[in-house]
Amino acid sequence: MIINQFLILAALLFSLGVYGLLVRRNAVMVLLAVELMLNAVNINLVVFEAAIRSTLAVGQVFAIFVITVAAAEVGIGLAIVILVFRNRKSANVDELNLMKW
Amino acid sequence: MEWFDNGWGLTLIVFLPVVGAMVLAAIPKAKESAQKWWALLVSLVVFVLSLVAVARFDFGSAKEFQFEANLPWIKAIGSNYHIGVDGISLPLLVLSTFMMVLAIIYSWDHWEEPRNPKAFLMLMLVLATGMNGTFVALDLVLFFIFFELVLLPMYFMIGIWGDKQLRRLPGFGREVEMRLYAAIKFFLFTLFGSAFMLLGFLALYFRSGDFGERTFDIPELIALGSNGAFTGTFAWLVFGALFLGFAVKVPMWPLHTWLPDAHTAAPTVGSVLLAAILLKLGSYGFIRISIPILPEMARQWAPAIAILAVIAIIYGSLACLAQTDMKRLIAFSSVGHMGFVMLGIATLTDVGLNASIIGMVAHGLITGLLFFLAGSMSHRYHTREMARLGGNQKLMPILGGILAFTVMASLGLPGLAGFWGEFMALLGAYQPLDGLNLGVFRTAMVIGAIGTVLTAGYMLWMLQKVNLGEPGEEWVGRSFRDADRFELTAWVPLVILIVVIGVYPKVVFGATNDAVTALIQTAFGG
Amino acid sequence: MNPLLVLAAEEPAELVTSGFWVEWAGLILISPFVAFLLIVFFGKRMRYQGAEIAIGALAFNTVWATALFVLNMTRGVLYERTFEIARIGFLGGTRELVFELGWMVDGLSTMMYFLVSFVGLLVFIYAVGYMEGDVRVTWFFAAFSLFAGSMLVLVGAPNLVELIIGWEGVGLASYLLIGHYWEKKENSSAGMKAFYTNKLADVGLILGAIIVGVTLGTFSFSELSRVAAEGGSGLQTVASVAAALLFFGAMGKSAQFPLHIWLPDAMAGPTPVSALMHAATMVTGGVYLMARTFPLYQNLAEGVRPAMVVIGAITLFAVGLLALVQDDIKKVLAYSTVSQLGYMMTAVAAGGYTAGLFHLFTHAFFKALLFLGAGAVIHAVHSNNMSDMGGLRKYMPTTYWTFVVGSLALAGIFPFSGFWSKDEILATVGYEGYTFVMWVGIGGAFVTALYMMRAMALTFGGTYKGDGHPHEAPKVMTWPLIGLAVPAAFAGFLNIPGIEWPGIRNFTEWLAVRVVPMGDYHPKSVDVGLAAIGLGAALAGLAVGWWLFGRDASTQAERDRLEIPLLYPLFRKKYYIDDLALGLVWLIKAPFARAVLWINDYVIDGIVNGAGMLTRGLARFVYGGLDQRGVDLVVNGLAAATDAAGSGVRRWQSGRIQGYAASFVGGVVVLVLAVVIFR
Amino acid sequence: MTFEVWISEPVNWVFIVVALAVAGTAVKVVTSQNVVHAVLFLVATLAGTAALFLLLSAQFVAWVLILVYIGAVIVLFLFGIMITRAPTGRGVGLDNDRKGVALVVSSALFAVLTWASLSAFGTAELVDIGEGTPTEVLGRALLGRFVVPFEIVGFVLLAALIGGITIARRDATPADEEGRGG
Repeated sequence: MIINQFLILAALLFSLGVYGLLVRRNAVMVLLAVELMLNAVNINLVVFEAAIRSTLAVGQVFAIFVITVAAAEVGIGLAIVILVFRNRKSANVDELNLMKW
Repeated sequence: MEWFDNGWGLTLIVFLPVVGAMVLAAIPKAKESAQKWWALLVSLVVFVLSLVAVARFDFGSAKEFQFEANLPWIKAIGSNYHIGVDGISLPLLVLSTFMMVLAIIYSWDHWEEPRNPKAFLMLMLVLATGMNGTFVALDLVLFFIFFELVLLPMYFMIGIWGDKQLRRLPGFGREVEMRLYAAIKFFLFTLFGSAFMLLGFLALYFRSGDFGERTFDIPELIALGSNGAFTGTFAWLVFGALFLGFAVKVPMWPLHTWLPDAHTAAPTVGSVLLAAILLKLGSYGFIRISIPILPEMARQWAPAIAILAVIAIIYGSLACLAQTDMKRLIAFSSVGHMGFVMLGIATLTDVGLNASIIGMVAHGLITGLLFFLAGSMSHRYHTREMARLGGNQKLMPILGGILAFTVMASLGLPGLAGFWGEFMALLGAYQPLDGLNLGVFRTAMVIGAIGTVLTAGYMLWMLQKVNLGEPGEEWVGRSFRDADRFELTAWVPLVILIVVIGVYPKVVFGATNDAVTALIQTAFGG
Repeated sequence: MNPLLVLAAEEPAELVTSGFWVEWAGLILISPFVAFLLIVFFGKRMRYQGAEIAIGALAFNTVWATALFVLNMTRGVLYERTFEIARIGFLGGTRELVFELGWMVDGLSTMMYFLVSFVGLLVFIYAVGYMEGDVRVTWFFAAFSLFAGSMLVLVGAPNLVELIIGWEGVGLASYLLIGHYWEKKENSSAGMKAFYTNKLADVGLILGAIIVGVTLGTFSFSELSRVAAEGGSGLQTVASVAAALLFFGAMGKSAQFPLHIWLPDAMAGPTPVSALMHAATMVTGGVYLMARTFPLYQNLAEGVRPAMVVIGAITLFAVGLLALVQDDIKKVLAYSTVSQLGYMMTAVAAGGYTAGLFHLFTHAFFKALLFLGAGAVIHAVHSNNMSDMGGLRKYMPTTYWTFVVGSLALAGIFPFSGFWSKDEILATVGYEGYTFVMWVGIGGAFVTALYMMRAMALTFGGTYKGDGHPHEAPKVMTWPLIGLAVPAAFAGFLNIPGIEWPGIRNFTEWLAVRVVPMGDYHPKSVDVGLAAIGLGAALAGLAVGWWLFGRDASTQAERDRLEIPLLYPLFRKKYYIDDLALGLVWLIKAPFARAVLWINDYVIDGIVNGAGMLTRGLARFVYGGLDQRGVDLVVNGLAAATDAAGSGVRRWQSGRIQGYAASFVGGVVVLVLAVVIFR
Repeated sequence: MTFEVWISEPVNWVFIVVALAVAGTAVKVVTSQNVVHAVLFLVATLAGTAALFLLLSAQFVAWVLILVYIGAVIVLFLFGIMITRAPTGRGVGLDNDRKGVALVVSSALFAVLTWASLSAFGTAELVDIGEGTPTEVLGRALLGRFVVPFEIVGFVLLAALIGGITIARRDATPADEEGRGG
């Protein structure tokens, strides 16, 4: 196995995540795409750990951290989506243009 | 008092207000009087500290920086936390702390809509930190930060509590709310200038590396500058950049157009502080930074500055004569008065610089008071149109009397504070620094002197329109509250100070003269 | 003690240079200001609404000034005391410019102290009666005290800067008091006109002071006099410029042609104000300044003196003529004041230091007297117009007799005070070689007598033409009239050439007490021939006046309206000389005087007003055209350009997060590529 | 290492199969027009990723991934979809009309990332993967060297929990009271 086979797969996943992030209208779907990107990152972390074999397994530890934080992010993100949906009767991000002056 | 002398005193003067603002943030919104008392207490403590500074100031060596602190701050770029005062900055520092106390007293029950004392007081305290900091900063980075810090609170003051009137402006398709227009104009203008100023600072910093360690330290740069370190096109451009930064703030013609809008739109206290302190930051920058660091360039630029200054004097006066809005007239008068300050600076003599400092102090007191009065009047009449006002002296004798007094002070009546700045600026222009073009400066002197006539012209005209005559139809039968105790508490000290400085200008010159003379000697070799 | 005083040690042992009276003389400069503050804060609660404080202060001053005056009469006083108020570096710190406040006591200022205090006291007392029931008596006395203080500062100033403080202080008081009835716009406008005209002239004063200060390094009069007396080698040019500028300043305050226009309008103020400020003291400030800086003109700036003489001569004659066609009694007196100031200025400019000041001294008494008399009349008939008066002699005897004394003194009739002072002016001007101007002065005497006769005749002669029953003024007003009539009649004896009064010397010597000798001319004896001519001119004026206006009460009104075509044939039938005289009078009065009045009102005033309008128009243009459209257009144009650019960029700023995210990711890619490519 | 050598290793056959599955399902995650399907495809992607982790001998992480993601997070997503009534059918415009831009940007990103990986690592091999990291090592690392971040992450989770509740909670409004009353 070479390192790059994993890395390129991760790059593919990340790019697909970006694509989803950009095209999806529904906020839940956007979060889904973000999960995809986080997953790509996790793959990288694990591969690098496998490559350098640190004594403390740093790569894997951080993968776990990423998973945990991702879980928290999903929780908060969905809560926000629900709140917005309740107020605007829609969860479509392109209808949320409050940032526009 | 050891602690006071080794930098803690000035540090407290500078940072106590902002700490006070943080504490103020913690006071619940409902407890309004607690907020006011706290703000007043903080400003009073700061003022007392500045008086302590005066008391402990060694006037015998006013040309040296005192109460200094010089600690490493941003080591990567060699910027230090270097503060101190000398005879030039001391009067301005005291003026700043003093006006802040009065502004807080005045605003005690004069709140503009949307009423929010807490936010307003917090902004004022932050503003105090910026102003005091600018006057004590002896490091270009520090100076720049304080100089810019002043912008934010003032921007919000104008933008939130400013004039909500709609106005059609040339170049705009739709009617604009004045406060927004003015706030943005103020911010953009100043930012435009300070961008150049920062460039100038950086250029000085990098060039100073040619003569040793790169430095932002003002005294060190002055030492370099007076030894002829900065010359040629480089220095010319640097002076130009600094000039832009400071000239906008002063403001000098033709960079002044933000001023009438900002002053007119700002809430009363905002106008007062804007006129009394903020304008001085620019002229102070000329004296503290531009001239001593780049003396040769100051010499080259001086005639241009003098010409712009007299244009401002005449132009400001003429513009005043065409006003219909009282507050706007007062605002425009600042253009003319600051013209005298700049004329004094342009002469590059000790007389001229002394004139400009006392001119700044006097303008701060007088125009500050005028804005207080204009604010109180528009508070009561709900209009600032001079055509509708009239007979104010009859409706409010005390307020009218103080207005008449202030108008007299503003037109430079001898024996009141405004006289010295004008008289000595003209005196300096008669005999400018050796090598400057006598023709330019003497013409400037004559035109400036004629400007004093015009000043009297519009000031008395305004007084006649507003104060004299019979009250207009719409005010007949209405009773107006004359100056209340908060207003009087804020105004009477100003009146007294205007008289004291007018009769005994040594209270200012005593501090400034040695410092100014030393500055001129270092810069131009005596 | 001032080392300069050694120079004046021509009169050893006698001179008073120390002692209580001179060392504390500064109190008389301060006391009116104290009174001002006391009146402002406590006046309203007092029995006479603060008048007692003002009078108290002036009484105190009068006592003190009289003491100084007597000291000066007998021995001469010379003292100067200053306090430093500012010391600033100059010429890079190589020199220092010292600003000082203080007071000086010498012959000139002693005379002025006395004049201001004494006349002021009487006018203040008079004002208690005159101003009774006025809308703001308290403020009136406060402002009047402010004036008295400023005037004393003006005349007591040991240097130019303090003089400027007093100078503009009296200007301020003048503004306040002319506009005392500020409810009416024309009154406050008159105040403004006075202030503006004076402020314009002050440009000259301030610039002159600056030149003196910079050249000498001090503003001190003593130093200026000393340098001038030594001949100040190489300073002639700069001294001439400074002298011309100072004179320009004096022209404003002393209402010299063509800057006299403010003074007649200043009559809008209450009559006591006109009496004290616009006749006796304030307007003499310019003459005082010329006298104070006399050595400068005498020794250094001879070049500007002819121009000054000419201006003085025009003022004394041309402006005096205008008094002939006035109906308002106060305006008659106002034009007369201008004319008399012209005499003083001519004299001082020609080199007659003593002559000019002597006229200033006597004029203060009789002109104040005339104004107060006019005030009493106005008080009685409630009108300023002489067409509403007439025949008041029998209703108001005291006023009438004192007015006559004043008029005769003003007209220069022997032996009243005006005769002596005017004669000395004519003699001096003649001696200095300005023969033509001397004749102008004689002509002026004629005119003076003429219009005073007219005023007397229209006011007191004939029959009463107004409403109601006029009555004599109260005692509080008549006593000051008598108090002024005495010196108006006899003050002239103080300076009869060739006569030395035992023990007190004479006026010439009092005034000569200065740090340097003035070196002016004073006649050693009365030139009887010239005196006769002057007196003759004055008597002729009186006679013509009487003949024109006083002779026949019934036709007086018509004749004053100058129905010349009706009178003219009648005269030609009687005397050809009369015809000639009448033609002359007609010439003087109808086309000439009215032309001068027209020039005054339309050309000079027109220029002032036009300049004002032009300035307004220019201001409108500058503001509306340049500022609001021009400069702002650039600014707003920039803003608009930014706005347009913003609108372009704005499509990117969709507010959609995904758009931003796309830009962000794209930006990252571009940045990475950039790093790679340019690495 | 040549392609022949690489392909001769059996483990890489496994990789190819898993990678294709992961990539294919990931594509479906971002393109599927059915919301529920998209979520289920994500499950598949994650499962594939877990398999990759096993290939790399990171058993613990793999199981964590399965437990946390597939067990918990995905359920959360499904709840979210149901609550927000996201369109669950086909062809209702789940995507916006800027696919072109998105495609360009993401392709460019992919190209850059790939190029970066290739130029950085070339054909560097993963050698001696062995038995993988024992769970003990991970446990010691987490509760030893990384105990502070670990606690912080725990705190973050707690904060997220509370925050989620606070944000999503429906405050009783007057209208609600009314509705309840009526």
